[in-house]
Amino acid sequence: MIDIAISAILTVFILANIMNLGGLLLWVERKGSAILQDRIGANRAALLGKLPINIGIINTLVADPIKLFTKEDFVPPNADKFLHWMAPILAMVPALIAFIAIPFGDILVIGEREINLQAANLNVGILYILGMVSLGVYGVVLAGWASNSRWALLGGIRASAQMISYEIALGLALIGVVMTFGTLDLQEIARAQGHMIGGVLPGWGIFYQPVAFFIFLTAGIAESKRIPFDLPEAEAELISGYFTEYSGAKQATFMLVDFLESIIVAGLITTLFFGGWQVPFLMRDGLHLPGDIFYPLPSLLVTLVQHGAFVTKLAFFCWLQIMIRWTLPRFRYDQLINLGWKILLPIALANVLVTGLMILIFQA
Amino acid sequence: MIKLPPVNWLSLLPAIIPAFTGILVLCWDLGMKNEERHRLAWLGILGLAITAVVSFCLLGRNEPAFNGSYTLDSYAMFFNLIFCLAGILTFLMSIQYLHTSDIHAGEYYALILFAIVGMVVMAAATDLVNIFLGLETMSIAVYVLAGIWRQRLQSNEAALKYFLLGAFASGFLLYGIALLYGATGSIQLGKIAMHVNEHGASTILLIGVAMLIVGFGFKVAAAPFHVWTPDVYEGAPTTITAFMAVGVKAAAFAAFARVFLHTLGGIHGQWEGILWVLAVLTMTVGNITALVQNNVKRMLAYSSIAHAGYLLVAMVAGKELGGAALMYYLVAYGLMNLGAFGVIIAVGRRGEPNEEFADFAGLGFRYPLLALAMTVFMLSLTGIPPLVGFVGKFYIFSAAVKAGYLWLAVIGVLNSVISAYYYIRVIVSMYMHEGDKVPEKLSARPALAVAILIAAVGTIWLGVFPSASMALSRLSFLALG
Amino acid sequence: MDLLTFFMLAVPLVLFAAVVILHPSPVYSAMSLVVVMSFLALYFFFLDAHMLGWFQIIVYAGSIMVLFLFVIMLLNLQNDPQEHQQPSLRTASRIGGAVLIAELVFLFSRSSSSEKAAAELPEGFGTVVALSEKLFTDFLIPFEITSILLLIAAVGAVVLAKR
Amino acid sequence: MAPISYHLILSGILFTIGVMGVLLRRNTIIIFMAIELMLNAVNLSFVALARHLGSMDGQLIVLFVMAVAAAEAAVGLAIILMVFRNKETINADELKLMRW
Repeated sequence: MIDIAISAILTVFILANIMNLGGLLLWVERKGSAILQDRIGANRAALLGKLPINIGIINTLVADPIKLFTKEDFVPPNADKFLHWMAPILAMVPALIAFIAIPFGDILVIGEREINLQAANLNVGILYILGMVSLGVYGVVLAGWASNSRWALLGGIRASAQMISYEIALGLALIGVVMTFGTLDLQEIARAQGHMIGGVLPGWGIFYQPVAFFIFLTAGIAESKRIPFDLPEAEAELISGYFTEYSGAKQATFMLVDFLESIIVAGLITTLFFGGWQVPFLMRDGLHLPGDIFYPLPSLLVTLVQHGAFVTKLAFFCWLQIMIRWTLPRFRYDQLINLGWKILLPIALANVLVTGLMILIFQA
Repeated sequence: MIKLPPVNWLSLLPAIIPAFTGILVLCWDLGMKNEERHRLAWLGILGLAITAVVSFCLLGRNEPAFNGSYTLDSYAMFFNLIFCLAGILTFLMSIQYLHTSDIHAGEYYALILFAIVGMVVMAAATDLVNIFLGLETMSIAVYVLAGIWRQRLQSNEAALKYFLLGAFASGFLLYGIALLYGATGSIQLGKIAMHVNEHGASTILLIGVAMLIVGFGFKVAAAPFHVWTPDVYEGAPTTITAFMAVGVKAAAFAAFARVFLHTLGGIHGQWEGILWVLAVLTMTVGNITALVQNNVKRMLAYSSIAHAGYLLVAMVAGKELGGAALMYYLVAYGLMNLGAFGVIIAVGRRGEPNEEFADFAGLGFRYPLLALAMTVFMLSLTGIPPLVGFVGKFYIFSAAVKAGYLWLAVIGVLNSVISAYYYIRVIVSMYMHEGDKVPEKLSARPALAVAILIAAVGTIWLGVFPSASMALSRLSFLALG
Repeated sequence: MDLLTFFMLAVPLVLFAAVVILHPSPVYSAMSLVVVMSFLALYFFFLDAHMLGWFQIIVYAGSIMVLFLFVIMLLNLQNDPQEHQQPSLRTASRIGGAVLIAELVFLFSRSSSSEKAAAELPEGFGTVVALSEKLFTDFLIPFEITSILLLIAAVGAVVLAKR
Repeated sequence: MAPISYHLILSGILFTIGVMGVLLRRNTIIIFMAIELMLNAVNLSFVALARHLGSMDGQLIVLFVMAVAAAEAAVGLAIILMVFRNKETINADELKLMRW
């Protein structure tokens, strides 16, 4: 009973934080892109109309959702009403619940009880997340089909082709990681990255699987349909692709899903390639510096620091994706498909092969 | 770390060689010009020849491999020889056919080789999973091959029909496998046989057996599961039709006979009735419908249905004689049928398939050798001594009589008499009718001539001296043990 | 799996399967099939086939059905027109279906009277480790054949669909 | 505990629905989906039987069936696309260039 309660609390904690982070990213995207492009950015919404200090963060965080949620919800004539209504939900749910498999800390000790800081302790976490990612396609594709608009339909077709193509590279990159760590459990993978290579280099996944990292990053961005892979919504060609005919809260949902997907990608990259919640030299009982120097630390502090490390890494990779978005131009559609099938897929396959060879060599 | 089991490479060799050749073909095909593609065929022939030699050398061995899920035995090796024969003749004919049609894909040759891998696996599988996967490997390759002439609408349609009905049939086959697994608790043929011999047949097992019959019946084109056959055979490229009629049918019968005659032999009485009816239906439907065809290719499609019926007679007869007759007849059928399709290819020209009966009018005067070959094949298909078709039918019907199925044999003989009408009709139109449809100059390449020659010589040789090959097929069947 | 769970999964399975073959719109058919496959994944979880459940979601629901949906949208298939088919065939196949179901129910229920209890499950039944151990030992041959099969599928699909 | 016959009956019903779909519908994509439904029904029996017999073989077969289904889907949909390009229809009734 208590276990279930703890899981529920953790789930709510994660979902709340993720939603917040999604909103925050919206602000980072608007204001950050402005900084990147040497302009001022969102500055119209001011608190109470005319406050002298423009607290941009609060304004955007509050004003944007209010604006979106109070708009008229328009369903085009001859659209398939049921699927038009279902599509945002189908897009949202897999993206949201994918998070519960990502560990955001080691074990939290409260009194006698040890709490695993992971909402659902799935021993096949990677498969779970792959499954959710693959289910996420339906929302987008159905949105495109149900709108009864050719722009939306084109966006939906593009989205399905793109997501299927890149899922293969994504899965193959993950196979390299799984081969290295020998488990599908994300918490176990995070734990396995706690050691030091040669006493100085943290044993993070990126040092074992650098190629997989780049494939995963590329395929991940493509899966979340963000620039430079935002062909399904390419506004210059398709107005806004599969959600052209959406407005109000439903459109807000689609925008949120975009951000949620990039947070999943960031969370997975952190967990698989950057040690998850691991901090170099920090073990569960304290700090182990090279040269046998040891500072014991209280367990609660360690857990908090580790959680902080996870959030920092997560935030960094979210920011990186936004940077990429505002730096690179969009691909052409044939370039996108060629990249997926002719470059990423062979490299990912070769990576699996090389990983297997390395494992054989090092075990012999 | 999982420790890999010992791998019996020898037993895998007949499957590995064509697979490897297929991959080589795919690689070599990259950046090859259209007119150079015939070299791929020679590579494929080389690979298949090596496979045939290896299989021949392995005849007489009998060793289970991989925990009894795959077996290297003479039965499998004998069938390998049939597959290699079908493959080599198909390749020889393809050089000509791809030239006159608009198929420019090196994958064509690779897919044939991969289909042969599937067939080899089917023949050697002693495990229901391997049978299923071999069947699918073969079928999926052949679905693609049936539609590989993309510009031709009939080819498109043939691929679609074949694919849908084939997938439908594999659903039934798979359900049969599931029920067999449920009834006996194993998927290995040896264990299933032991269970069946000890406990007899339960209801679930019988439903499973019925489903298996439906699934295999589709693949061997037995009536009433034959409706796809004429359309697919007519629409597919002629070389692929020949390959399907011989290779696919032989592979399906290889698995069919192994499962039914060997594994389920203990409950022979439970399924022989169904197969009896199927055999009669198949022979009759095939022969009667073939009578009214005007297209020779389509006529041969119905004739292949009829021959599936004769082969089913051999299945019903069962035992040593029936099994050996089945294997012998598959060789005979392969030779004469491939030869007949070879002649059809020779008569066709670019843009003019020339497949109607009328197109054969006057062939006997312009091209006596070609017409002679066609006459040999047609007479052999009818079952006229001393050709191989006669010997094959003789063995089948005498096996049926000896096993106590007199009526089945009588119906079979009657059907053979009916079939004489439409086979002889081809000969009649070649020699008795004047026609101008036969082109002045046929552009037959030597490879095609070689293929027809091999088939014709085989048809005559095995008919005149049947004892050696009959003994071989009998020994191979006994190896099922 | 207890009876309650069984019926909670079986009823929607049958209903959505019926929608697959009866709905005039191909998109709705495809989506119902996705639902069927997801319920089957749940069903697999309850039958101690955890890995297969996830594979069911990833392979069937997540990849194969997306491919179907992609083709349906690419061809822009609208609702099927009123099926102008011989009514005799429709009736015949309906009756045939009903008979087949009744027959199956009868046969299976009859053979279940002497049913043995389910076997004791060995340690680690249906887990990744158990599944992969079997896959790379007893099922090595099928595993290798599958690689050829997938190669054929890739080559074949490209040959047929390229312009 | 639901006895094994319940699972097998459910699987049989789903299989029959799939067969009826193949026989009733004329849209080839829907026919193909009905075939997928049949394969799924069989998978259900395999998994239930594996649980019942306590042997993993049934689960492994399902794994291979999934691979086969994926391969079939790729080839089948390619065939359907090819037919649609050439004939502008995928209705089984309109595919009658050849008749017996």
